[in-house]
Amino acid sequence: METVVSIKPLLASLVSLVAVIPIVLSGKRPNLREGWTFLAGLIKLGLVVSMLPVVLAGGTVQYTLWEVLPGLAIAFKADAMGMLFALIAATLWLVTSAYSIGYMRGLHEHSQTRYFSFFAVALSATIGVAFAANLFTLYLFYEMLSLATYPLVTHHQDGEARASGRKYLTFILGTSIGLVLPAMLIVYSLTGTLDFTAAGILSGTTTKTVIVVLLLMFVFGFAKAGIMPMHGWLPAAMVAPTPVSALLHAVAVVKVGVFSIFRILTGIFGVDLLRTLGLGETLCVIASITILAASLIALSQDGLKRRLAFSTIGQLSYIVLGAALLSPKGMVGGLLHIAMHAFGKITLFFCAGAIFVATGKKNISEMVGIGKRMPVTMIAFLIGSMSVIGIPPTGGFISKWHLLLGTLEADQLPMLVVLLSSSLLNAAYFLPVFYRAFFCTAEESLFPAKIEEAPAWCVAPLVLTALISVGLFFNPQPFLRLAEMAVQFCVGG
Amino acid sequence: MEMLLAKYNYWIYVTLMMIGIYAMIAKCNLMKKIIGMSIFQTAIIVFYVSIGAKKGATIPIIAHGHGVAHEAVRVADYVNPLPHVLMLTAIVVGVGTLGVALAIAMSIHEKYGSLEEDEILERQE
Amino acid sequence: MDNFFIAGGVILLVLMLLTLYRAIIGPTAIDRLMAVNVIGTKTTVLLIIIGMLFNWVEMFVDIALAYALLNFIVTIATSRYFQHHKNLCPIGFGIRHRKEGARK
Amino acid sequence: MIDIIVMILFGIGLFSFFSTTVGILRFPDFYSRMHAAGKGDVFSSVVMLLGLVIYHFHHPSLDGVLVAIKILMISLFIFLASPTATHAIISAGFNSGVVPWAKPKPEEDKQ
Amino acid sequence: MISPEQYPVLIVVTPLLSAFLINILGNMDKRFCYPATLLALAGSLAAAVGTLCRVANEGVIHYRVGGWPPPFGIEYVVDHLNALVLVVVAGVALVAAVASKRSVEEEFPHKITQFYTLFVLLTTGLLGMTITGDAFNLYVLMEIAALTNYALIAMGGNRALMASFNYVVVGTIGACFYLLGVGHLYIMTGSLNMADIMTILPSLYGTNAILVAAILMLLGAWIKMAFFPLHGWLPNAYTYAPSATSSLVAPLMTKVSVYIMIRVMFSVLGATYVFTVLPVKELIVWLATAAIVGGSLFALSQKDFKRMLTFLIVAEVGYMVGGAWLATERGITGAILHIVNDAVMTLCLFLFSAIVVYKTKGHQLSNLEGMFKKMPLTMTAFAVGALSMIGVPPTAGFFSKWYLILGGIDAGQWQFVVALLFSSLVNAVLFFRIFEIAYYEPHSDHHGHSAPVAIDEAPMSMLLPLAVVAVAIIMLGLYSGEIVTTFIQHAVPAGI
Amino acid sequence: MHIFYSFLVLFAFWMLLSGKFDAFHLTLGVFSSLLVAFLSADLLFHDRNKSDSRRWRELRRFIAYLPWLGKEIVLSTVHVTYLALHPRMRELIEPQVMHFKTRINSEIGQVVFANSITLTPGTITIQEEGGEFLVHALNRKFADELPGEMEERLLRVFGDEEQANG
Amino acid sequence: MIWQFDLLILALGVLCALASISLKDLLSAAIVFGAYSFLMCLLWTEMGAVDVAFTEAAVGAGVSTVFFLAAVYHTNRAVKPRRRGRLLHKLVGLVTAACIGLLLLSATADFPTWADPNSPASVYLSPFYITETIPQTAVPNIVTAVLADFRGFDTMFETSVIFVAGLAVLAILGSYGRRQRDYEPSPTGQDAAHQSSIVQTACRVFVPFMQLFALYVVAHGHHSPGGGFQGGVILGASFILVAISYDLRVMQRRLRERLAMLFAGLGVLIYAGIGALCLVLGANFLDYSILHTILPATSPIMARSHGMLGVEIGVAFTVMAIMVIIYVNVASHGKSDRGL
Repeated sequence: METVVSIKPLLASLVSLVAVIPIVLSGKRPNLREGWTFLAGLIKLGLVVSMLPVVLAGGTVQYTLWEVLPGLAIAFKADAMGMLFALIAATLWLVTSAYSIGYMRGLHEHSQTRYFSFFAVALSATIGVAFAANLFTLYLFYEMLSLATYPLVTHHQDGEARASGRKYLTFILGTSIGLVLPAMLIVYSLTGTLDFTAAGILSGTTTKTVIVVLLLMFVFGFAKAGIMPMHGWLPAAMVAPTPVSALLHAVAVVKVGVFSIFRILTGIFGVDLLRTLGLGETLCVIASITILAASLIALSQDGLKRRLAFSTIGQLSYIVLGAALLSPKGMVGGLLHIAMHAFGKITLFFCAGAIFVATGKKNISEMVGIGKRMPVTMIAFLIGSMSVIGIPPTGGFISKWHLLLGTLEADQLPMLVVLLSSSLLNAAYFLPVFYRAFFCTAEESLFPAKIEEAPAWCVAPLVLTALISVGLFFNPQPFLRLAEMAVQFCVGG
Repeated sequence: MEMLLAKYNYWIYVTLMMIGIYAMIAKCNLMKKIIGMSIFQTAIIVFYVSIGAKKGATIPIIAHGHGVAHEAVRVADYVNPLPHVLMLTAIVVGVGTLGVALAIAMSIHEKYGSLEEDEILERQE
Repeated sequence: MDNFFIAGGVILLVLMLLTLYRAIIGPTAIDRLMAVNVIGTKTTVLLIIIGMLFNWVEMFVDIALAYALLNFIVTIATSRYFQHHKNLCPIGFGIRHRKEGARK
Repeated sequence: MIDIIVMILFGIGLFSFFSTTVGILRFPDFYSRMHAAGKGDVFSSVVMLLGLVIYHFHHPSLDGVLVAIKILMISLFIFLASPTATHAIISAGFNSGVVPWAKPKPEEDKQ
Repeated sequence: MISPEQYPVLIVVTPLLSAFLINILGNMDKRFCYPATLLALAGSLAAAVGTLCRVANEGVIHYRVGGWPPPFGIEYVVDHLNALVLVVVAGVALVAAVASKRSVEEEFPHKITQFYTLFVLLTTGLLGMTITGDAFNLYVLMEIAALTNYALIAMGGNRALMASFNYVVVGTIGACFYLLGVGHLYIMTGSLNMADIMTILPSLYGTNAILVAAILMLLGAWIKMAFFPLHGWLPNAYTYAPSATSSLVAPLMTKVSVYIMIRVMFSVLGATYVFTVLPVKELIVWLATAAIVGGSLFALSQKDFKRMLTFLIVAEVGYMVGGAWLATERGITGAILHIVNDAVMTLCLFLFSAIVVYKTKGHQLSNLEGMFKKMPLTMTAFAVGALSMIGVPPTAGFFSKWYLILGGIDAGQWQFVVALLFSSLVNAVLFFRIFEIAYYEPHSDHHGHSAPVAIDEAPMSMLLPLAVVAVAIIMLGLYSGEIVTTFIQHAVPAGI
Repeated sequence: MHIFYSFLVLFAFWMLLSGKFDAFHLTLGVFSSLLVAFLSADLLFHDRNKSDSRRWRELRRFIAYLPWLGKEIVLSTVHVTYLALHPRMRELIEPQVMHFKTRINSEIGQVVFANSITLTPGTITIQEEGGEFLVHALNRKFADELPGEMEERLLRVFGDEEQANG
Repeated sequence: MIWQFDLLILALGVLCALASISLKDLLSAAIVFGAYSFLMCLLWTEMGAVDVAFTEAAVGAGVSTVFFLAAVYHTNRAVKPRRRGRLLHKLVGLVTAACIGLLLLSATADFPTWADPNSPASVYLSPFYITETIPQTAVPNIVTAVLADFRGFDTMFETSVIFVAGLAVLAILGSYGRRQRDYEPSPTGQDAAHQSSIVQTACRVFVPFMQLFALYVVAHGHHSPGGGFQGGVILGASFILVAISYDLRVMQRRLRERLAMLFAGLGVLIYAGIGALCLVLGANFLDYSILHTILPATSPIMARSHGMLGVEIGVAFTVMAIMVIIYVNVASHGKSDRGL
């Protein structure tokens, strides 16, 4: 275990924040502006990747920026878990940026400069969360992300956007201020520190009741993870432009939520503590309720994006469930699912966006026969769905496999049942979309049988992510390696 | 009786202060409030000056060349000058506040044509 | 002799109390003004008496003089009031109208 | 000797002030009260101040003389200022229309 | 030349002397006023910073005015607590003065001289209140600050007049209560020097008179700071005050009063007396809780932007008073830190409201419509202030709240903790409502380009201070640790 | 010239007030008197055309007039006392307002006259406008006495030579 | 202290206070309040606080009453009889007053007996002032010495308070600084109402003496009661007397408002400037003893005495000017034309 002190984690986070300045300044010249975005994205990815060897070798990259108060520092640490997440985020930002260009220009959206700026800020915050070395830093970037995504969610600035923006903030800020902050303060006043450590910091400091309360506060407090009943913002936030939804649902926001929960469970509570107190089961129950309920609701949604949203809610709880199993395999599965779901879901959202750009349709019932018109998009959609359902040969299979193994390892057979039935449900709400798109008679089809895809800037990214999803099945490295290392580190290998 | 003589000054200052506070709170007329305010301030001055009083002492001006020149000054002969100094300040502050309060009251009257608090509030709506 | 002065002062004060009765019951503002003016003049005397009792009149004469001056100013200022506002009994509240209080 | 003179002067002053007070309280109208206030006031004050001046000559000295002169100055001021003030007050009353009291006679009912 | 020994007195004397010069110069040509004011306040700030550095290096500084030894003459004591507050007061005043130029010229062009003279004198009063070590001197300065304040508020005309009048009445009661309290201490101890009183007092702890003195002084301070049940005068006064006034008065007046309360608690009565002998600790924390909740709820119900901010001040006062009375080290640290942070935050918000008034001639919430489009930079700076009020890291507001909540947890005063969180939530609702209003301009269409809105930023003299304040909020947040370890931890009385 | 006279008068007044005859205080006195003389000489000597000898004569005669006035004051006090303490006071008085025109021309003379009327028994000056006097008297007797002896005496003080002798 | 007087005066004072807050006629209330102030002045003299009494006579009783009258003149004189709904106010007022009263009364039990020579206040700080005044400052009037030297800093701010008050009145009421500074010509060309020549003449003669008396009070503050404040107020009152007996315009010919404001600023500037001079010469702020280096032929002790005189002159300037300014603005409602 070597520890490298380097400013890289900070830079990786800052680079997109700094990029905001040239983006704003070049607001009048779109090409230059997007150029900056790409440049920043590349630098960011480069920085993240440059740390990969150290992390893969079992080391960490650490950097303490500033000790704000005694025992309360803004500190960064790139370890396996953070690396895993950062890698996903950095990669997907590039892809999403490319997609955004196609989508935004395709629809002639207003205020694109603002859009790209806040996008960059959001990414900065995401990487910050990934590399946070303590709860305080995590919280800081978590809040930053909440605020940066608000203008994105309400991009359209109409009444609907207003209502959902309000809902978004109510959930996100309300829970983070009302639950996470006090929980964090209580932890701090109990232990005097907020650093993430392998064994957790809470063991032996307080009673079970307090631990349970804290746990619940954290799990529900990180509302970005969408654990029911804190999921209400997610479907509402679907009013945002699709790249934003993609970002929210696949990359940044929700993943930050589950990642934070992961961090808390391993770094603050510690697996051993949770295990001794038997809190894993409680969490499992909470997660499984969300999984099933969300899947069922998703079945009944007609809006494509809404259906995807409920799907996300369910999938997120897979990750939480993985963590809650407290078994190595399960946790690996959970972490892997962050990656796999990200690539799968982003493909799906890109597809939804591409459909909207090309046809202006939002509802599934209006998409009969669309496959004939946009075959590339819809095939990518199929791949994405397969990944989310967990059908080989897609990455989703790998993570679900680990999760299933985890339930066995933890002797949680009911969870096995939950996982399997939920997969069935997933299939039940995704495959009909595909079916309608392709398998219909010419009369039923609502679209002329002429191939007319969305702009190339839209299609290329979704093809890419779909391909990555497939590729991850065959070679899940480095994510698998990172996940295993992270779990090994926390479970006390 | 002993008690009465020993402390009556303090009691009376309390009485004056109560009158002042009552006027400031209960009176509707702004001028009355100002008068109450002045009474209140005077009550405090009574209090302080009473602190400075000393039995058998004369005013705090040293009898310079008044028969007892340059002898050792006997402390017991002179009342405590410090409260007097403080109260000079308080009086001046009082008149300052009075001036400002009157000016504001006059502006209010010019604006709303009344000095009665409730009427002014009505007319503000 | 001090006792005599104290007694004199006390009598003066009691008489001032009586005068104050006029100042309080009025009935008109100028009646009060008159009474207050009388009280003021007597206070000047009382100040000198207090000086006598402190056995050090020099220090009190200035105050008495200033007092007399300012009492005069207040009286003149009040009388000035009536050269513009020629009403003794402003409308809106009841003064017990005596014969002499009646308005022209 | 001086004490006795002072006492007498003081007594006169107090008595006239007493009658002034009684006058202020008893006289029927504003104008007549003004008579009491204006005249008795000056006289009683000046007399008492004179008494105090004389008392000061117990120990004649330069300081004592100066103080006596100052007290005289005060009485002079009262002597000049009081009638002026009386005049100011009564003219204020007249301006604002105080009607002089008249003996309640049957033929003067027109008021 | 003048040695660093003399810095403490220069902090106060520089603006004092300048005030009269400004008045004289202004009578000749009113264009002199503004630069002269800035110069004076900058001088004061420089002296304050110099003093702060000396305090950091050498510890507490005593300065004898007139050269007389302490209990007899007046003494200036600059310790770790007030060195900090001094810099804040001087700094905030300078920034507010810079920003005042346009709104003064607009709101009362004929009274520029008077305004700036009063402005500088108000600053002098506040600085003097902070620096003095003499209980009575504090009263005199309190009155200077109060009188200037009345006048500055009343200059707003119309409804400001009645507000100002109420303030005069209430403010006088407050100041007189303080004076009476000092009188009670004086009659029992015979001294007026704070440090001196504190050494004499322990032998008198049991007496009723000291109890009454404590109650009176605290009541006085509470009235001045608009602590919850006594806050009635504040909202109107600050709402209808001219904007240049409110951006000076709102950040400083309540904070300095809180400082005075802390000074009275720890440097006159003594922490032991306040926390162990007086049986009111819990009660006051409950009142503070009520202040926070009440202030927040009232703020929520306002349609007037500036009025909403004033109710937030009421809530913030609850933070500080509650924190100081938690009687835990971290609570007091939080209260002191919040004095600093809140001054800067409030300044930010009121500077923004000054800009709003200047640009739109009103301070209703509806005046803010479309602001993000029209003045993006201004809104960004305002957003920083708003986030700080909500308590989002790394802005300053988060850290003081952090300490306050920790203090509440340490003291086991959970209701206070809950109230703080509640008020954070309410602030979030409030400010995001404002953001919403400012963000959704009424005429935006669904897609495509809306009519381009000409960017119409505030004039530089208003925007620059606002930006500086916004940066300061973040810097204060980042440097909170430094502030706490260098200054505040020395200011918290030992043995709590 | 007026300033100089004012200065002299004021400086004398200062010495009486001060009672300190060291150089420091006298210097202060000189400065103060000069200042006030400069500020307010026109108030003290209003009528600039009056000759110095006339001023002097008026002052002399005015002082000679004072004892008589003193006697009148005593009388008036006695009278008021008598009235105030008389049990049936209301029957004794018969207030009335009367007016007359005086022959005194000088302003200061009229003022002294008015104040003298106020101080003497039973009469008070209500208004005085360019020699027109409005006087309140307690009863007819006093009203009838005016202007009477007092005017004669004051004419001797303030009147022109021929008036005084005539 | 003479307790017989004390008791009676206090009783009178309470009566006056009660009367002045309950009278329905504001003019009468102001008059009675003036009497109250005069009685308070008497009370303080009787307790030995001559300087306080002097100030109260000048400021509290004299000038403030005039301010009150002027304010009443420009506003409504009658207090409206209350229709309804004031009961609650009265109740709140009574309860608050009673609570505060009880609180304060409960404290009096612990106080040392009134006028006890051994009370803490009398034995702790004051002996220093009493014994050290002459050796350190050569000023017999201890109050002046404490006021202008030992606690000179307080006094500087006190002067500033006065300055602030004047400025505040100007800022609230005044039209000062506006372009239309010319006096409004009154319709008839001359005031319809003016004081009778009797009053005018009497005042005319009094004014110079009054001014000299004021200067005397300032100059002799070291030896007898009085000083800058008292002298300044009387000086100001003399101008007010001109305004009352003649006209505001006549007064303004002598002392323009602009000039008065200059004086006011100058006065405090003199005070603070002397303090700053000490600072520049190397001593602490307001440490007059250092002034002996620039004053010819004086010892540090005499330098203190002279420093105090300088300071008192500054105070007098300010107080005089501000009293005039407040009067002008209050009496003419900021128009500075005709006035009361």
